[in-house]
Parts: sequence; C-alpha cells; structure tokens
Amino acid sequence: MSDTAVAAPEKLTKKQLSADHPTWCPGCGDFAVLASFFKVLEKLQIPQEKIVTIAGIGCSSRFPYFVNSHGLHFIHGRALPLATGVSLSRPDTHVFVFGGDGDGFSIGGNHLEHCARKNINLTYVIMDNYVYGLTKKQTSPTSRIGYKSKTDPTGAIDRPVNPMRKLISAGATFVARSHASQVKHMMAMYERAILHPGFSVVQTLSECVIFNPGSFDDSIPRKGGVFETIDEKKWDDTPEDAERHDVTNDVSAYQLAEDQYPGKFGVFYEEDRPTKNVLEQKWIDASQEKIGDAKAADLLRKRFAMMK
Amino acid sequence: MSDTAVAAPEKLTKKQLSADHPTWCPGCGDFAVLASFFKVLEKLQIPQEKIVTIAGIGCSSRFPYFVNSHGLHFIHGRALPLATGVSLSRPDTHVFVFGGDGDGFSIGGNHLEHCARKNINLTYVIMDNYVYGLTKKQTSPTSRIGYKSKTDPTGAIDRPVNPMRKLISAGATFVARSHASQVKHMMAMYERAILHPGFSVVQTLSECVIFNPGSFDDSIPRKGGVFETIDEKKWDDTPEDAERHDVTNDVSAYQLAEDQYPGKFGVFYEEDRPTKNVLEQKWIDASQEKIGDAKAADLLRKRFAMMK
Amino acid sequence: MTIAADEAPLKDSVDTSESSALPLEDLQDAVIRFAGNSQDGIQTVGGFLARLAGRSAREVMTYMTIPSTISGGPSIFQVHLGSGEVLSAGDDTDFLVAFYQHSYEDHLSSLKEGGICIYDTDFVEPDLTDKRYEYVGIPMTSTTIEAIGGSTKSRGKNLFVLGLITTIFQLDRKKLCEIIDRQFGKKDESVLRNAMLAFDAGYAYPIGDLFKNRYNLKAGLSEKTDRVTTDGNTALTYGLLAGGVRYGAGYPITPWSPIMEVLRSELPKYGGLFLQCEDELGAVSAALGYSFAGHLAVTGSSGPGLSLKMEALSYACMAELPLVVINVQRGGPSTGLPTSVEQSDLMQAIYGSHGDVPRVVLGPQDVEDCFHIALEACRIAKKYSTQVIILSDQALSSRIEVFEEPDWDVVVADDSSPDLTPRPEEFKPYPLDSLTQHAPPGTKMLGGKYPVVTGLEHDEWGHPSANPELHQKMTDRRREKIKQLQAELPMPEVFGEKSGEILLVGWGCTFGPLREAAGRLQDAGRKVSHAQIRHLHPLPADLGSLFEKFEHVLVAELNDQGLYGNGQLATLLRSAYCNPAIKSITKTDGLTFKIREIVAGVDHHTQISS
Amino acid sequence: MTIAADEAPLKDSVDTSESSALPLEDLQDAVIRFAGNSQDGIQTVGGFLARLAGRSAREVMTYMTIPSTISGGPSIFQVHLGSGEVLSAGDDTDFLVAFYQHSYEDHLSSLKEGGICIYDTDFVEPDLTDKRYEYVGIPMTSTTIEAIGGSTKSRGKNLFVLGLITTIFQLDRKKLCEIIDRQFGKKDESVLRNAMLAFDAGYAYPIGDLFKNRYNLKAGLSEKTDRVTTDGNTALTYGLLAGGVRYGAGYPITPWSPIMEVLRSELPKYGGLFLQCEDELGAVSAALGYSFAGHLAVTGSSGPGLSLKMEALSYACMAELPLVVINVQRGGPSTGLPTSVEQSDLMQAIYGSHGDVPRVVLGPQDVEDCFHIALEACRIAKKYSTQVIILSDQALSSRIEVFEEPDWDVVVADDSSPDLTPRPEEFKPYPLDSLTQHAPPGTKMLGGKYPVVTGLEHDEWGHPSANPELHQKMTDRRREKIKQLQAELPMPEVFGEKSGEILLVGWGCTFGPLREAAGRLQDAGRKVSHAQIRHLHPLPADLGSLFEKFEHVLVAELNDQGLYGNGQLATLLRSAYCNPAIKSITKTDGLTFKIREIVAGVDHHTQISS
Ligand SMILES: Cc1ncc(C[n+]2csc(CCOP(=O)(O)OP(=O)(O)O)c2C)c(N)n1
Ligand SMILES: Cc1ncc(C[n+]2csc(CCOP(=O)(O)OP(=O)(O)O)c2C)c(N)n1
Ligand code: SF4
Ligand code: SF4
Ligand SMILES: [Mg+2]
Ligand SMILES: [Mg+2]
Repeated sequence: MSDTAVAAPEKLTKKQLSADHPTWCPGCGDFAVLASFFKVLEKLQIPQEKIVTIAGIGCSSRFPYFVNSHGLHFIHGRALPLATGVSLSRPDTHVFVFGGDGDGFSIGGNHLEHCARKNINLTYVIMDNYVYGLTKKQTSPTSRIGYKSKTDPTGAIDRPVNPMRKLISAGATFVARSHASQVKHMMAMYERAILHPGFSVVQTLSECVIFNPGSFDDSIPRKGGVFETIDEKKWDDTPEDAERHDVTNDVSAYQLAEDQYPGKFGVFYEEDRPTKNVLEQKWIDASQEKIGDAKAADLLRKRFAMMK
Repeated sequence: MSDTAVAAPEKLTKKQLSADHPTWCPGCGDFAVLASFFKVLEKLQIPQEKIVTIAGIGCSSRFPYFVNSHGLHFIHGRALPLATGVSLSRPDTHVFVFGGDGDGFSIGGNHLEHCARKNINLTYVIMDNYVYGLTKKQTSPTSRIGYKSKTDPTGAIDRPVNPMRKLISAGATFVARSHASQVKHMMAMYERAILHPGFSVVQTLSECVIFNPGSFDDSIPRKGGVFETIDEKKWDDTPEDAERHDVTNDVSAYQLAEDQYPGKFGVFYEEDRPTKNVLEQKWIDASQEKIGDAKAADLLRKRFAMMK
Repeated sequence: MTIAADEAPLKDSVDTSESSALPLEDLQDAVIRFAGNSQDGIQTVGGFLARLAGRSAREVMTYMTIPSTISGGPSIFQVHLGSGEVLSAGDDTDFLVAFYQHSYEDHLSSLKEGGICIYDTDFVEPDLTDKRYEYVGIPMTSTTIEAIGGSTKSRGKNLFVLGLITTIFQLDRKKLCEIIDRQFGKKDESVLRNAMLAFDAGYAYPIGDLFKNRYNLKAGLSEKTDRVTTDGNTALTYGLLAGGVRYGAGYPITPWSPIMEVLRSELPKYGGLFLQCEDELGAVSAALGYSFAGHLAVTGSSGPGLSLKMEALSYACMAELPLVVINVQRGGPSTGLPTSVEQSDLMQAIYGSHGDVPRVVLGPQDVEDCFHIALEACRIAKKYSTQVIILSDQALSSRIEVFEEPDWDVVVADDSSPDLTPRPEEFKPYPLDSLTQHAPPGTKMLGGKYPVVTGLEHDEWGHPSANPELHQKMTDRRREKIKQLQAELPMPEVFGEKSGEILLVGWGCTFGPLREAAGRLQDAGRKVSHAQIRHLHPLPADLGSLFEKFEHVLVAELNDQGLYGNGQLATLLRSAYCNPAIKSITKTDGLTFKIREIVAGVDHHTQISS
Repeated sequence: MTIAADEAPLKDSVDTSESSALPLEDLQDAVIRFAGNSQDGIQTVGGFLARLAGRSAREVMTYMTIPSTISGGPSIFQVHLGSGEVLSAGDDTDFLVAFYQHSYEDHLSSLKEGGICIYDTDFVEPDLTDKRYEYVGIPMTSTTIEAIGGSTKSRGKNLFVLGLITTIFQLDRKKLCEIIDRQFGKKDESVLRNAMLAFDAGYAYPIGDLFKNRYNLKAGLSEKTDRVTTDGNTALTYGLLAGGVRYGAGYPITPWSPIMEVLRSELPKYGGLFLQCEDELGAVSAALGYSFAGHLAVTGSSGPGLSLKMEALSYACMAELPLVVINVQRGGPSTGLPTSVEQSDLMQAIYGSHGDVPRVVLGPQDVEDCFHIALEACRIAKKYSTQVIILSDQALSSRIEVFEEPDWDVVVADDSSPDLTPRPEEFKPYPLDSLTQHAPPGTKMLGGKYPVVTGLEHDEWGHPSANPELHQKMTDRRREKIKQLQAELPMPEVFGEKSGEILLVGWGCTFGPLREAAGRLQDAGRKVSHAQIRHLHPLPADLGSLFEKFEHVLVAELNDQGLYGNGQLATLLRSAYCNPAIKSITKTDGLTFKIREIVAGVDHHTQISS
C-alpha cells in the first residue's frame, strides 16, 4: 500500500481506533498484532474513514471487529479477492487484510498466489499460529510435522507450506516475517508494508496459547530461543555489506527462507513493480481520453448504431 | 509414480492404448503429447487395467477419451484432488493426470500446491499453451504480458505464473519441463516422471495453433528458436560437472527457472521424500497391528462398550 | 479499404436479367436453414440476413447449433424472416441449404413438405426419388473458387450463398453490401474484395432454370428501418451498462464468456473495469468487494460456475450487499451439454445457497428483454440492497433478433458513484423497519463508530449477535424486503382472454414457441391464453388469482419433470398456490420447444383430465 | 491410577446421615439446567449424568449452548432425566444450578413456578423476594477450593455440583464413580484425586437445612442397564463405519468437525483413511476419487462448506458415483449462527446443484437414528450408485441420548472392497433399463474397451454424446432410479390415529418436541397425530394419501416461512401433493421448538381455518 502520508485533520489515536474488546483468549498472540497495528496507524495518521480492514474466518479473522474503521468480515478463505475488488475500485482507501494460516494458505491459498502475481495494492497480515484455532485444533498447512492435533492424533505427517517461499515465488512485491512477541519489529514491518506500493505481506507468528502453546518458543529470547533478524544490505560499499541480504534479489530471498523453524525475521523481498491498480487505471485513462467527454448514453448510442 | 516395471502378460501396444480419434484441431500440440505418452506406456508395459487417466476441463483435459484405459473426465480444476483419492486408496493403480494451464494454475492452483507438499504418488502432465483453448482465447495464468486475448484486447498486463518456481517452492518432488515439438525429450521426461516415486510434474509447452499460434517458436530450432536443455550433474568429479545443474538442489532449481521465455527444458528438481501414500499406510499398518485380527463388528462393539 | 455500398465492386455487367424473369411469389415469412460445418461461416451469413431484416422493416429470429468438438464440426444456422411478428426460429423449414452430404442427410427431415433443398453439387448427392421435397443443385464450392481465384479454396462459399439468397428473395442488395462492408471493411483489403466477389457470384448465379419462382418477403408492420439486430448476450451486456454497472468480475465459461469479454473491453470507457479472476469463487468475492466499496457490480457464469458462487451469495444475502448475477444456463447436470439450451438452474438460483436466503430471480423472455431485464435487475439490486440473479440461457445468448433501440435518455441510470455522504450518529445499516444502503468505505461516520459488514447474524448496527429474537427479526427483515418488492411487481402480460380453458405458462427463451402455440390453438377455436413469467422469484403477487380463472394451467419448461412430475417453475407455482390445475410440460433434449410439442402437451393434459 | 468404584476414596466418615433424613419425593422426570461459563466443565457433569441414566434404566436427553467467542463465555447444559420416554430436553426446568450472577439472571425465567434455584453464594446474589421460586444457596466455589486445596482455584466446582446432585437425587454413587474414573483415570493421578475430592465434598454437603425433600427418580421401563449413551455426531460416525465406509475426505467446520476427527482416528483400524483437504472442493473431489476407485466414501461439512460442494455433487449425479454426504446444519445464511440449530439447508440439499440433479436426502430424527440413517445412506448409495445427503444439525450433533446397542451381527456391512471382477464384453455402465455399478480402475474389460467416467452427457457406454433423444433418456434414467428407490421406502410411523383433525409433520431433531406436543394435545382430547419424515427426498410414495386423511397437515420446521408462508419441507409437500391442508409452523431463533410453541402453532392454524 502506498500514498499514506495524508494527514487527517484531527489526530487519529488508539482510542479512536479501538472498537470492541477482542474476544480472543487471554494470552493469544493476536492481541499484540492488533496493538502494533494501532500504533502504526497512529504514526501514519491515515484518515480514519479511509481505513478498511477485511478478513475471512478464523480467530485471527475477527480482527475487523476490534478496529474502529470500515470493515468487512467475509467468508473463509476469500478475503483477498474481496479486498481486490475494494482496492481496484476505490483507490482512495487503504485496504488491509488480516487472517490466519488456514484462511490464507489452505482454503485461500490460490487467491493469495494470484493476488501476488497481479500485485494488487493492499497490505496483508497473516497471523500464523500453525493451527486452526477457531475450529479447535486441527492440523493447519503450517503445522509442523509431528504436531498432534485432532486430525492428526499421532502427529502431523504432511510437509508444511513454506510461506516465505510461496510468496516470493508467487510474485508478492513485499514479503516479510515478524513475531507477535516482538512489538517493535512488528511495527517496523507493518509500517514498511503499508508504505510499499503494491501487494505487501507480513507473516506474523502469533501463538495460539490454547491449542499450540509454546509453538514459537524457539524464536523467543526470553524463553531461551533466538530471534534472528535479517541483516539487510545497506549499499554502503563496506566489506560487511557483501554478507548482508539484498532484499531485491529473489533468489537469495528464496534461499534465506529455507529454514522456517524458527527461521529468520525481517524483510525477505521487496520489488518495485507496477501494481495492477496502476496498469488498469492506465487503460481506463487511455479509453476515456479516446472517447472525450462522451456520456454513458452517448457511448451506448454509438455502440447500438453499429448493430443496425 | 513408481512401481511400474510389472510386465503385463500380453504386450501392451499403442493400438490397444488408442481410443477415440482426438477431437483436437489439426496441428494442436496435444497430439504429440498423447503420442509420447503411448510410447512411454509401451516401453514401461504397465498393465492396461491399472492405468488411470484423469483430467479436469479444457481442450487438453479431453485426454482421457483418447487413451484406452480406465479414465475419468472431471470438473474444471479439481482433477488433482480426485486423483489423490484414487492414488491413496488404490495403490495398485497408476494414476496420471492431464490438463491445461487454466485448469492447473488458475482454478486448480491451490490443489496443485497442496498435492505437491503432500507428495501424492501420481504423475501430472500440464499441457501449457499459454491460453484458454476450449473457451476460445481468454488470457490464462501463463499468458505472456502483451498477449492479446478476448479478455485482454489491448494485451495482457498481469505477471504470469512461473510454473517451475511454483512447483519447486510448493514441494513437488519431481519437476520437469518439456515441449510438444520434442518427442524424444517428452518421452524421456514422462518416463522419469512415471518412475519417480511421488508427485511428479512435467509442464509441457503445447502450442494452441488456433488461439496462440507461434507462441513457442522461440524454443523451436526449426523455427529459428533455441531448445536449451538442462545439463544435469553427473557426479563424475570432472571440472565440467561443477557447472552442471544439481537436480537435488532446490535453490539452484529455483534460480534455473528464472527466465521462462523460452526457458530451459529438462529436469529442474528431483527429491526423494516419503509420499503421503507411504506415510498413511504406515499408520494404517500400525493401527491394524494393534487391533490384531479384530473385524469391523469387533471394533464397533469395543468402541460402544466405552459409551456405556 | 472502405467501400460505400454504392461503390461496391458489383460489375454492371452482372447479368441478373435471366433470373429476374421468374414469377414472383409473395411470402409472409420464410424459414431458411443453412447446414454445414462450423468453419464455413454460416453464422456470418445468418447474422447478415438478420441484420438486413432489422434494417428493412422485417422481423427475424435465428437459431444455431455449436459443435461440441474444439476443431469444429457440423453446425446449422436457421433464420426465420417474416413480415409479421416472428416469435420462434421455426419448427420446420421452408428452405434447406445443404453444404455437405451429412448436412443433407441430417437436416432433410426439417423441411416442410414441398420445401426446397438447395445443395452444393460439389459435395452432395441427394436422393431425388424422395418426392416430398424439391431439389436445386448448384456447384457452390467450385463456383466460389472460380469467382475468387483458386487460392482461398472454399472460403467464401458462405457469401456465395448469401448472394444466391439475395437474388432468390429479392433482398435489398445495397443494404447487404453496407453490412458486408462494415464487417470486412476493417480487415485486409483482399478480404473485402474476396467477400464481394463471392457474394456477386452468388447474386449473379443463373437460377432461372432451377427455381420455379422468386420470392418476395413482404415488408413488415414496423415502419422502422433503423432497428437494432443483436443477440441476447450482447443485449444483456449493454443493459448492464445502461443500468449503471461499472465493475464486474468473472471467469470464462461457455456461453457466459462473451458477456465478460464485452464488459472487459467496454467498462474502461465508462471509467470502470472488469476483472478476470482465477476462478468463480474469486470472481463473486471481488464483485462483492466492489459492492462493499459502494458500486453496482456484476458477476456471472453458467451452471457449473454458479454452483461455485453459492457460498458467497449466501454471504451477500446476510450482509445485504447489492449484486447482479448472470447465469447463462446450459444443459446439465455437471458439464452436461455445454452448447445446448436448458432451463434447469431455476431451483438452484432460488434455493442453491445454504440457509434461508431470499433473493431475486428474473428471466428475460427474448433478446430485447435481455436488455430490459438487465436494467431492471440493476434497479432492484440497488433499491433493495439485494442480489438479483438473471437466468438467461444458451439459446437466448446466441439468438439474433431485431428490436427497437431503447430511448437512452430514459433508460440510462444516473450517476453511479459510491454514496460517501457522511452518515449521522443515528445511522443504522440494518434497521428493522426500513430499507437502507450500507455505508461504504470512505464514508465519515459522524457518531465516531465505524461499521463492520458481516456474514454473522447481527443487530441493526451490523454488530454480531446470537440473540434468538434478533435472529428471528433479521430473518423477517430479509424476507419482508423481498416481499415489499413483490408488491410492486407488475403482472405478466396475458395473451388471450384473462380466463378460459387453458393458460400456457412459461419463462425465459420459450416465449416465442409458447405464444405461437397459443395463437395456433386459439385459431383452432380453443380458449387458450399465454403468460410468460419474467419475475420468477418473487412471483408477482396476484398470479395465484389469475391461475384460478383457468381450468388448466400448463407450465412448459426445458427441464425435467422431477420425482413428482413437475418441472421447476411448476414446482414453485404448485407450492405457492396449491392449485392442482397447475401441470407440467417438460423436456430435456437440449433443444427449444417446437410448437407441435407444446400443442401435444396441451392435448395430453386436457384429454387426461376431461 | 485406576480406581474401581468400590475402592473410590470416599471416606467412610463422610456424613450423609443428616441429608438422608429428608423426606423422599418420587419424581417421574426432572429437568436440571446448569448455567455457568463454558470453562466450568458443566458439559462434563451433564455428560456424566446422561451416561449414568444409560446405565440405570432411565431415559435422558440433553441440550447445551456453545459460546460464540473463542475465549469462552456463558454456556448452559440442560439434562432431562426421566423414567418414561424422554423426548425433549424440556421447555422449562425444575432445577436451575446457577454459577454466576449472569447465569442466575439469564436463566431464572427458565424455571417452572415452584422450581428450585440452586446458586453459588460465592458469586450470586439472588432476589429472594421473587416468590415464584425456591432458593438454595451453597458456597460452591469456596467449598470446592477448601476440599481440593487452594491451588487449583475453582476448578472442580463442576464435580462438587455433581456430588450435590447425586445426594439430592439419590443417584447411584458407585456407578458415577466408575464413570468419573473412566474419564479421568487415564490422566495424571492428581486429576482423578482432585475430581473425587470435589465430588465427595458435594456429595457430603449438608443439605438437610436447605432442601425440603430429597428426590427419587423412579427407575424406567427399560430393563436394560447397559445401554449406550452418546451424541448424534458420534452415533452418525459409527453408523458410517458399520455401513462400510472406509474412506473419507473433509475440511473442518463446526459442528461437522467431530465426525471427521473421529473418522480420521478410527479409519486406519478398518484399513481405510480419512484425508483432511485444503478446502471443501478438494474434499468432495477426493471423496469422488475414492468412489471412482470402487470404495464407499463419505464427505461432509456444515452449510457454508456444503455450498462449496455443489458443483462436484452435480458431477457425481451425472457420473452416477455413490457418495455419502453429511451436512450438520447450523444457523444461516452465511456464517450466520454457527453454534445454533436450524433446518434451513433442506432446499439446498435437494436443489442446490445446477441442472436436474436427482439425489437422496435423509434426516435422522434423534441420536439413535443418526446411527441407523447412516447405515441406510450407505446401503442406498451403493445400491443406486447415487449421492445420499444426510441432514443432521447442531442440536443432534451435540445432544446426548441413551439407546440400545445395535446388533452388530446384523448391521455391519459385508466386505466393502472394490469390485474388480472382469467385466464382460457387453458390459454397459449406464444401461437404460437397469441399475449398475461402474467398473473401477483395476478391472479388466474383456471386450478390450476401457471406460471413461464423465460429467458430459453420455450414452449407455459412458461415451459423451449430445444426441437430443439420448439426453432425454439419460435424464429419465437418473430420475427413474430414484423413483425406484422411492417405491421401496417405508411410510413414516404415525403416532396416534391414521386419520383425524391434525397431523403434525416434522423432520430431523424436532422429533421429540413434536411427539410430546402431539401427546399433550391428545391428552387434551384433540385428534392429533404425528409423523416425522426421515426420507426427505424422495418422499415415501404414499405420503399424499396419508395427508388426505387429515383436516390439517401442519409442518413444523426450524426454518423460515419464505415468501409464500411455507417452510422448506412444507414447500416440497405442497408442491408434490397440492394439498392446501398443508400449512407451516416455522421459526428461526436458533433454538429448538418448545412444546408450547408447537401447541400455539396448532391453535393458530386450526382457529384460522375453523
Ligand atoms: C467454507 C468454510 N469452511 C470451513 C469453515 C470453518 N473454519 C472457520 S475458521 C477455520 C480455520 C481457522 O484457522 P486459521 O485460518 O488458521 O485461523 P485461526 O483461528 O487459527 O486464527 C475453519 C476451518 C468455514 N467457516 N467456512
Ligand atoms: C467451474 C467451471 N468454470 C469454467 C469452465 C469453463 N472452462 C472450461 S475449460 C476452461 C479453461 C481451459 O483452459 P486450459 O485449462 O488452459 O485448457 P486448454 O483448453 O487450453 O487446453 C474453462 C475456463 C468450466 N467448465 N467449469
Ligand atoms: S483459540 Fe488460540 S488463536 Fe484462537 S483466540 Fe484462543 S489463543 Fe488465540
Ligand atoms: S483450440 Fe487450441 S488447444 Fe484447443 S484443440 Fe485447438 S489447437 Fe488445441
Ligand atoms: Mg491458525
Ligand atoms: Mg491452456
């Protein structure tokens, strides 16, 4: 998403942005995602009526109820195509999609891919808890092998999706990874995602304390894990810089995503490619230029003359 | 697919394997795919009644009618999950799926991805003509930018899917690319795919002479193009070998797939990973071992005793 | 190269004197069937004839079949030209033009006794001993090749035949040349030249020895000579544009694709756009995204694709988002008969989504009506924030008819941009007592509280709630607003008396055959009336009392009689009115009704019960 | 740690003497509602009581609500225990156990006049001036904490209450201990110990001063004390296993998920497997893959997921592949009320797919019937190579009932492996004149020609064809085989006379309330009968003549009255029989019928028309 720096007349505060108290379980990682989102919105001061939060179905997908903005709580797995409709037809709004790993990678996996290659201008936060939360503990496409769920009582056996790799290969133009236990990191990622013009995605590990407790301990320093962030190239010609990650290089981004447990955190990939929004608008502009100031009735009249 | 060397008592011939004369347009690339498939079957001598050809909807998806084997012509985009059901429940059969780029990458894109990560034991040939043939020339997910179709009268603008990258990142265990104008190459690819235990895919460029003529000329030597094959590592410790492609390395496979027009041909990736078929069977075996020779009635009786 | 008709390269030397010497027979109407292969361009010729009718105060209806193989195959195009009202493409034909032996063999039986079979002597050997018909053999292929010059092979045969027809029927050559010019003038220069060469070869062909007469199709009642000639898909598409649709999303499928293709090309001119999606689930979702964003949007498909949209349509009902949905029906179940006509998706249109989902279903009765139904669908969707499904079908989609140009100043919808006026503090998106539109993104909420549109049951403010009474009340709300629409629906026009022995009832593309059948039965002295139902759900409020005035209410539909002997509309009508006079005439052979099939159905039911 | 009941750590010193001194009142039945939060484990207690009933010749029916928030929230569990037939969970309650102030406030009105409200004095302050009820305050929380030791906080309160109920109702303490032991015995040793400590604290609680009576629930009619106690989802699941289902595929959704979870765990023991798919479209496709492969397979979901399966189900009809499909209905439209009961997917089950798609729809009427309907579905799917949709619902899915164990030697299906016997040369998969099964992969075709199963219309050999007559004949074939099934269906059991003033008709989970209502009206001297329809599509052949013998046929359903005043089953019945005596009693408040609502509906319709 882009074009966000327009300041609202009155200052937008967290208080204004808060709607219902979240119905998530105490301790759920999703609370921190919400809090970080509020903080970034406060910082960017997007006019309140221009914020649109859209979600499918899942614990995480209840997000729109907790944000006091225009919102839509859709059906399972289809939030992205719906958001595509909003983004393409209402360039004046800022479109955000929130959802879970099941919603995004299972039933919604194909929409994600096509949204990415078309580079639809919106920001998508996947709150990944490696489990189906709302339906109470079935294996999700990101569940680790061996994870015991109601649908894998002896442990999951299917190789999980690698979200970063999926997104990079699909053509998403901003691909990042963050962690609900790291508020500052989340904020930085969300801010960059929002400021990115195009399809920006931040996979955010968000612990389901009920059905998958401790799942991300490996990446939480205070639980003995390692939170390994990506060291991005600074283009400062120093020898250290040679070792750093070039976020514009999709092959190294792909390589960097190899190990996903606990994996690395930060921006994997960022590309400057025209959005579908811009490309379609170009066509609209060209068409309208051609017709001059013909009204709908004129266009129809002209077309029907051809059918005589 | 694996376990194919079982010879049938009478020799299987192309004649036996031919069913209806294909309804494809004269010159359609799909004819050559069919012919190559017949030749490979002749070579491998899979018992005729064990061959299962499955397809969705599209010109290419009419394939099953042209093969005299058990077949199923399903609905658009869902051939892979249907074939999954056959593969998992009938390990004695050899499951082949054929279809087009629209069927596989558009409406069926998500099933492809999940079939790949689960490593379902079957062979999938995508007859890619960069267009929707059956519905008469709409943009497909592999149509090149600028391609003029009925849905992109001024030329396609969306970045196309990169099939090799999609498949590699999704976790397919055999990923290859071939060309309907290169019968020997096709045969080699199909044979290796069939012999591979697990989910094997061969994207096969197959020209739609009606709606996308000349689309693959860049890769046809007699039309002035270049048919660039992948030089696979031979592990012979020669200096030349260092330059060759290691098909077991997913990152170099990914890199190799960067340029898709005309792109390279051959095996991009091959991995030895247990199939879901094997993993599920292990669980079945373990469960059955535990229950001894209890019959269904015994199992039910025992379970109901727990509900008293 | 653009050739005005009067500059057309028709050599003055073309000798039509010989054939013009034939006696003239006046015809009220004529049914001509061209039978060949899909590659022969017979659709083009049929289309030209239809367009000519539109320009020359005659009526027309066409009918075509599409081969099921990709590489093409046998195909027909039938044109019914008439000076009076032309309601169907004709059960039987007066003239058969047979290009190949298989065309001759498969279609000879479509000729009326005494009908004329015109065949290509280069390919057809007819059985001249069958004295029911007359035969005229013409070396169409070789004459065409000769006329154009060998290189283009048999291409152009269609225009040769058009020329032939022009001379046989005394058609307006000048107007036809204009039409040909418009079609081919934009292409390579040689294309138009060859077309005209072939046309002229046919026009000049010496028919004097072959035919007994030439024919004069009398001019029609309509004074207008500038009417529109087009097919149902096109009419529907422009109806949507006139109705204010600016955004759409879809996925290709026959016979829906042409609608999305034209929208994709046209919408940018109107400042909107059409999105080709990865599948139908994505398409209906994107379309709902436009609706949520404040636009009037369309999605559509044919049977299999509609099935895929059912979940999202259930959402649209709960969220009360406006949407126009097109289903161009084809033969089912499943992939079925993708290029044949059938009306078997009516129940799905009404009941296909899970839950109690009141929505609106409309069925256009002819090509012109495709335009007007689309307009009406737009109006209803907006006013009632509801989903309107338009059930067109394969026959309507490709059939060509002539009709008067709409009055654009009347029909074109006003400004269709989202309503972003700030909403007052007391604004409720789902008030229990009135219709409203939701507040789209970008709208300032003056009370400071922003709304979430949801598929969960909710209160008047759109807030999720599982309160039992509320669910009951909101279910009532969703039903009652559709009943409110019902109250304003007009009754269907009744052809014939408003009471009597038999009321023939139909919907959709069967309008013509039903009306013709009613006319024929009336002529035979029976008290038969006909009503075509365009508002299928809800039904117009007084329909039940109309039905009570007839001994038999016979509902003719192109779908199956089901487990209880009733077609789909008949099932609905019987359940709504519990009137045992309502009986079914159904069939599913992929073809439209013939007049005689309807008459037989009427006889069957009236004999059984009398 | 496994404690046999007689070794249970109930100290001999527990003093129950005081309370046992209370006078005993005999009860025929009792309705007890536990109202607390979902985290309090009241479901567990309810389940224990239900299981005890199964073991002690008593009848039981339960009812629970599920909070809609993930983190839990207010929830109730109601147990109706009786010595006679128990048909519903009870309109009103005799005893209310209120854990919190909100529980007390929200549920007090469920008590009958004179009913007893037992409340936790640690959390609830009742309004003792409301003299309609009696009040018994007990410090449940603090007593539990005291009994277990502070650390576990209020956990265990549920077992304290169970102990209390055991002493109040003179329940069989030994059997209850066995049941508790089975539940907790497998866990950590301390879990069982704490459970028993809490239970005993309740059991020993001095109730002498608080209650006027103790109660004696009389033993029931059934001699059996080894009956099965379980819920509808479980019964259905094992019915499928008994019926021969060995393969399944699905995607999670409430309240269908438990069925797939149990199948996933159980099927490997039977040599089969259950596949969790990426979505419902994949699931129905995989299930059809099993069918094609020669197995009997199942897929299922709840409303939204069923909508997604409609396209593939249309295919299954065309291809004639057998499949059992479960829909555990919930409140709609869309996500609706996912944890409430509704019967609004009936029309979709019958008509939700595009095209004319005859298929079978069954509705189980109680928990036991879930088992038997599943068996029947398996039999029908196989015999007719058809798709059978079982419409269960949220209420049946979680309701606990007691029933007799099936006779396994009778009900368990024979070998269910694919039929790979070589097919003779003349084999036709779709003969026009008889039922057949297709030849699955692996079958040798002795004629040398191998078949392709297709969704295109086809001839008797399965070969695609667009021939008009053939499409008609194959449509007939698909319809007639379902009519053949219809001819063999039994009539529904009629409770009461087979003719009279009123026939109450229902389907699915409303069986109990309808039968109770009929009984109550009969007691009041009215000629009321009741029939619950289990075969919803096709309907049993003679249903129409049964209906003709009643003045009023009142169809009670948990769905909306629609645009014409008829619920979904009523719509079907009216259209099939055109009998205006058929009228609707409907509601959509997410709750099951209360007896008095049905009685009111009966009064309404019979007053209107008499
Ligand atoms: C069509 C459909 N299928 C299934 C469901 C049930 N369902 C709701 S949420 C969900 C998955 C939730 O998992 P995830 O997306 O990871 O979100 P989380 O709850 O873990 O945040 C499922 C399967 C549904 N509502 N609709
Ligand atoms: C649900 C559904 N949507 C759409 C269609 C229409 N349709 C049939 S084939 C096809 C795409 C064909 O393209 P592709 O898969 O590339 O095959 P090709 O014809 O090019 O070989 C489409 C859109 C359908 N049959 N079913
Ligand atoms: S169930 Fe898990 S994901 Fe859902 S709200 Fe609770 S902790 Fe969060
Ligand atoms: S339309 Fe294209 S893809 Fe289809 S059969 Fe013809 S050449 Fe092949
Ligand atoms: Mg999740
Ligand atoms: Mg293609």
